[in-house]
Amino acid sequence: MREITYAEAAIEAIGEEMEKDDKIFYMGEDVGRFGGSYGTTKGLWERFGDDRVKDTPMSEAAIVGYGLGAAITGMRPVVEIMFVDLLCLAMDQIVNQVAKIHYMFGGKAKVPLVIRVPFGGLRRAAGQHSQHLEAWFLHTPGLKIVVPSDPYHVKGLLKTAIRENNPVMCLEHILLYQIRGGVPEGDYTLPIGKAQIKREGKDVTVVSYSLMLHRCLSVAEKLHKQGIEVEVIDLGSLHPLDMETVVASVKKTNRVAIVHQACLTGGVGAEVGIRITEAAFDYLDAPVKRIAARDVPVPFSPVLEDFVVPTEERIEGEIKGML
Amino acid sequence: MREITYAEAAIEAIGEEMEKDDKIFYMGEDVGRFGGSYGTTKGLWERFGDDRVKDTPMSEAAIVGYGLGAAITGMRPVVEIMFVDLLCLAMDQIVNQVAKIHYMFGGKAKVPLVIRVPFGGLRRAAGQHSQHLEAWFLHTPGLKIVVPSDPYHVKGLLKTAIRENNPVMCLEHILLYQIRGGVPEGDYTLPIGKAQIKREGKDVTVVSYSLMLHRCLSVAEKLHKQGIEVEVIDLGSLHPLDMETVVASVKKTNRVAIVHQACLTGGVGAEVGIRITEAAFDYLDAPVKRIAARDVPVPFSPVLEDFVVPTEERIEGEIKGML
Amino acid sequence: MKLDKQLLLDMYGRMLRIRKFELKVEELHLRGILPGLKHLYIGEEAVAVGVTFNLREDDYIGSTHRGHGHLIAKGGDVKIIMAELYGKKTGYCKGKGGSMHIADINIGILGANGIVAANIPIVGGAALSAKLRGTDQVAVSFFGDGGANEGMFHEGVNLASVWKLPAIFICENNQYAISTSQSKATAIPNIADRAKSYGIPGFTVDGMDVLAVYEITGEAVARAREGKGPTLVECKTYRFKGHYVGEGSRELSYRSREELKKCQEKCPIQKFKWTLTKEGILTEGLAEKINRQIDKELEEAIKFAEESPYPSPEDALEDLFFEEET
Amino acid sequence: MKLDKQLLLDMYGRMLRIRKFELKVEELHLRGILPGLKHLYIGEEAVAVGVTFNLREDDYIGSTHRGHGHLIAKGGDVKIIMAELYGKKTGYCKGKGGSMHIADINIGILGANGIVAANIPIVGGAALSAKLRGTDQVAVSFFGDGGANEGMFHEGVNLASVWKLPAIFICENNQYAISTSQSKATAIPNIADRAKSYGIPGFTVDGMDVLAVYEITGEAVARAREGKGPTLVECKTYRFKGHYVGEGSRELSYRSREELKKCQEKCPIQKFKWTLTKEGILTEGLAEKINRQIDKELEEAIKFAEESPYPSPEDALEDLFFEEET
Ligand SMILES: Cc1ncc(C[n+]2csc(CCOP(=O)(O)OP(=O)(O)O)c2C)c(N)n1
Ligand SMILES: Cc1ncc(C[n+]2csc(CCOP(=O)(O)OP(=O)(O)O)c2C)c(N)n1
Ligand SMILES: [Mg+2]
Ligand SMILES: [Mg+2]
Repeated sequence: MREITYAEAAIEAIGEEMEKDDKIFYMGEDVGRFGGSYGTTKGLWERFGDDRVKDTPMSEAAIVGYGLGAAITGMRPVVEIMFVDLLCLAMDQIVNQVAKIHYMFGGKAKVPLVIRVPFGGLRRAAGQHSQHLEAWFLHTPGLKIVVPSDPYHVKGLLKTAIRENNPVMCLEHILLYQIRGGVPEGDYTLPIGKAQIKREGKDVTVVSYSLMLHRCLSVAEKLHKQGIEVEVIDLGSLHPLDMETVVASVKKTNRVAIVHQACLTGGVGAEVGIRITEAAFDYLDAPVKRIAARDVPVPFSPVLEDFVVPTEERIEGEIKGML
Repeated sequence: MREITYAEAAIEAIGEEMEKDDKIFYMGEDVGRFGGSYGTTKGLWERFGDDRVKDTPMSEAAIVGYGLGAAITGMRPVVEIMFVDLLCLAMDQIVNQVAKIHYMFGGKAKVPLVIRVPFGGLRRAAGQHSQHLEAWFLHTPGLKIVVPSDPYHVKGLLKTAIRENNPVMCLEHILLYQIRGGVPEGDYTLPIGKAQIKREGKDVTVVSYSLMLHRCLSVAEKLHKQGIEVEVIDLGSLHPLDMETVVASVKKTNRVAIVHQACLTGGVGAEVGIRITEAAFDYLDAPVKRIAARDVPVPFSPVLEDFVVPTEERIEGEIKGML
Repeated sequence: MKLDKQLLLDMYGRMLRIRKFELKVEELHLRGILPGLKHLYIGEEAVAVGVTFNLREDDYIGSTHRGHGHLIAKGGDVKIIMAELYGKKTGYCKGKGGSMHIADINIGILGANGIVAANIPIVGGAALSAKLRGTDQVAVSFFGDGGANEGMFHEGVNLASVWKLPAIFICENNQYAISTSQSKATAIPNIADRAKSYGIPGFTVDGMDVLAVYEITGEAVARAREGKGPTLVECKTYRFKGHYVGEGSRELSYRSREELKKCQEKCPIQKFKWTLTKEGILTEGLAEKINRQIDKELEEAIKFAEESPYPSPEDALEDLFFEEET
Repeated sequence: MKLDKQLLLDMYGRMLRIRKFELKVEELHLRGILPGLKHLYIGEEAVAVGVTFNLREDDYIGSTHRGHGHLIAKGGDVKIIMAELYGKKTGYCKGKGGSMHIADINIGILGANGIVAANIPIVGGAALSAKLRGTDQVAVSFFGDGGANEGMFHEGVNLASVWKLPAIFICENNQYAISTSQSKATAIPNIADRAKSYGIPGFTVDGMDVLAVYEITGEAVARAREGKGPTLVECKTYRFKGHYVGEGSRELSYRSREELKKCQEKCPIQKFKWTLTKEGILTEGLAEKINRQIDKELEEAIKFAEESPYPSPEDALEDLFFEEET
């Protein structure tokens, strides 16, 4: 299979869908000719022009609100918020409107809206450009959330998201955009709400997603050389959460760690962890382990940020400590 | 001790602090002569006038941002957002600014700011006026959060919050404003971050806060008559979380339920639950039980809302099911 | 009068229907029959009617917390609205939304909205959608003087102006946001002046005069349909009742009985009735007939609502996501 | 020239210090020495200097993602700024903030800010604080043409106008928000016209002319100190470099080499130098002396930053909350 980057795969998904369905359009800040601040839309404007790839003013609440208004009146917008921290400026539209309208209207409005959001720390971008806020949306009924971890994944999940008649938030780690991987040409989709076992193992289950998944895989490889077999699961979606896959693995390994880049307290790890405890209490040989960023804003200096975000060393040490 | 309402106790706390420190002022929508949409500030304008009790335009981001600007330049503002769902409009100021500035500036700014927020469902106010968003702020390093459950509690905690040199969010359930309870006249404070055992028991621990605490207490009383002794803990603060008190209780009872009005997934119950599991794994005779609102936006019709929010019957049934 | 007589009578009837509906809602609420929060449109009827009578069924409106008037004006069915207010399964939202979330996308009602100013970008998006789909539909956003100070007003109107969208922004300036008078919340007398920030036309009109509202918004709608972009229209109006049903005497903390009385004397329905009577379009007999017709409709609406079933508790778990019918 | 010669020379020196600082930052970034994101102020120096030379040390400014120029203009210490950019413990934020969060409350710098327009309400709050404390301090907010389309601009300026606060809102209109030209983001040519939405004075000034900026903001500051409320000043300027260091040729997707070249010819520092030279205030010798002086300062700053220690990893856990010293 040919290899392309994560960014290319995402753009390919959007481009293919836009070719097929002229109700789809894209809008956000600097997504047009500039191609997106992180190259999220490179080439789309050239193919689809101003009408379908729209640069907006700096107005995050309006971007989401306009997307919503277009979605309930027959269009299928994909809107981009430049990075996740800026969702703070659009929370009313996302949480009070987008997520709730279908329900509050008694099922009478369809909301085929994709909210695409680059995110992620480790870029030395400090407290306001490095957050991982996915747990907030897990706690917001009415939104689906995907967190694709590789090029194949992002193409398939974005296509599904674009075809969904429900709001889907797609969180893409900025440090993944340049990774390469095999991606089929043409059409395929991946289901939202399905976790993947990325590596099998019998000693301990490690659940992760997005960038941290890659750290987990690399740790698993190291541990394998030390005779420890780690089963690594990529959640892929945060809503719905595929607990079935996770719980089945835990029932096999009896030990589980959850690894994420968001800070510990109130993070996705708490929810996944407690659900494991609920579903597999008698199978657990040790408490569920959470490995997450420390509970501070993300600091700027590399020395500090590397201490805050889980490193491979930390992940490795913590997993060994569980055995 | 004389009995006053929760609203009166809160106003008394603010009034007493304002008398003592002229750096304190209050601002929000309709908090002046009108006395607050939910009566949160009744009488303060008459005592302190326009300069210190300020009606703002409808501009939630500005209310918080102005509070922050005043706080770092020598004042001690208390700002009110009319109800919690409206925090969605001020999330950037709260999360990206208020919570982070002390840290991002390397400790060089003091942020003595109280954000006071009425909240809570069961008022038949539907999806946009009934949310319980506290879990988001638990996941936001840099904020302290209190959730006082009775008149004594709110007076003592608000006073501490106002004297703090850090941002404190005070979440007050609207359905508690009219409950009465004993409150000392004059000065006293209660510590932020300290849970209280509201009722002792040996069979099962129930952890709750705010309005749901009252439902738990009433269920505990019913169960007592059936020979089941429930230990009821009021968290009181969500940051810091007093896990010591909770864990000590769980080690005694070996069973624990967490009850809240926020929806289940990603709620405070997940964090408290997983921390209990981490700290008292070997003491637990059953998985931590979460009793929470169902994972939908809050519906309007009383029949529906009462199904979504934990009722005493549901709480009672769930607790019995654990024994 | 250049306007068609039947149109004028329909306008009158629509205003009266709103008024009488709201009075019923007030009564039912105070009698403890309707749960939840209600914000009445009484006094402001000329705005909703003057605006929406320029619209087609396939045009869009976005409404507010004070939405009943807009919904009825745009053609919402009082029976189904009433059933929703009762929390019944037959209501517009199957009892899930209540007063602040009633919507009927089929006739272009994009919903009442409990968050002030939130409909502005949503309506902008509907206008964008119309433009992208190549229709000549227009989209109208209603919001208050208070709403005009929210950030979403600024972002929403600006974007519509930049993209020259077929949107009309109707500021219902009833002079108060709950207790806060406009003069305490903005340093300018006319909110229509904010149009200058976006390079679009802005007009201030007497919102107690349905014909004035009809005329000026008619021009705005025409401009929008012709692709000439958005307009901001400020309608000076007044709410005759408290901010919400049950506010009671608290309103005296921000407005005097005298002020209230003086403004109530400018009742838009009375005023329009006089005009129509003077012009010989409305007779006492006809007025009485319209009146009775509305009473009957409302009686039926209440009966429908009362006889309708409540949703069953488990219905709460439905409608979280749209499920493909297969 | 009515202005004091030394003041003029100081202004010139300050502008040059900003320019040379930024060139160093660019170089150090491109050499891989400085981590993180940087947005350079090159081309816009006349704005920060023209504005802040009207301010006292105890006045406040709120800055942006493009903050180095504001910080240096307000008296920030280049050594400590540079140390912060290196991520060192001796930096303004002990390495916790980096380029977008540098603050020095002691000299009224309320912080650079990574969220566009977020400083507007914060600065408004500082102005409110000054008023409540009864001082005659003023507070200045810097933001871009892009920032003027954010909801926080609207809310922040409106509130200052209603309360007549001693705030000055400086829109640095460099014609682009990243790649989006002002004409694609607003339908009006002059952002200063938005002052009309708030009933405050609004002025558009040549932001490449430090004396023009100085004069007009001087009047705004005087009005603010006298309790006459806020002013909106739009400075038309241009950024000579990409949006961020490392943008490279991507800028050609939104502006042409010709446009860039034409604008760079209007260099505010060159222009001011000519004026001062023509007036006999600046000689070649003096200019060279100032130049050398700045080079020396910057060399020292880099040396200081390089020799400073990194924070230790565990320092990351400090400063989450202010702890009372006991
Ligand atoms: C964003 C937001 N802020 C505050 C509220 C609470 N609230 C509901 S209605 C209202 C006043 C609205 O005033 P205006 O926009 O003038 O409309 P009116 O009620 O006068 O029709 C307020 C403050 C809200 N619902 N939404
Ligand atoms: C609220 C917000 N939206 C988007 C961004 C991403 N971003 C950073 S700078 C910038 C452009 C800012 O333009 P302008 O306000 O004109 O300032 P300039 O960069 O031209 O100085 C954008 C879009 C941000 N930091 N904050
Ligand atoms: Mg109003
Ligand atoms: Mg700019």
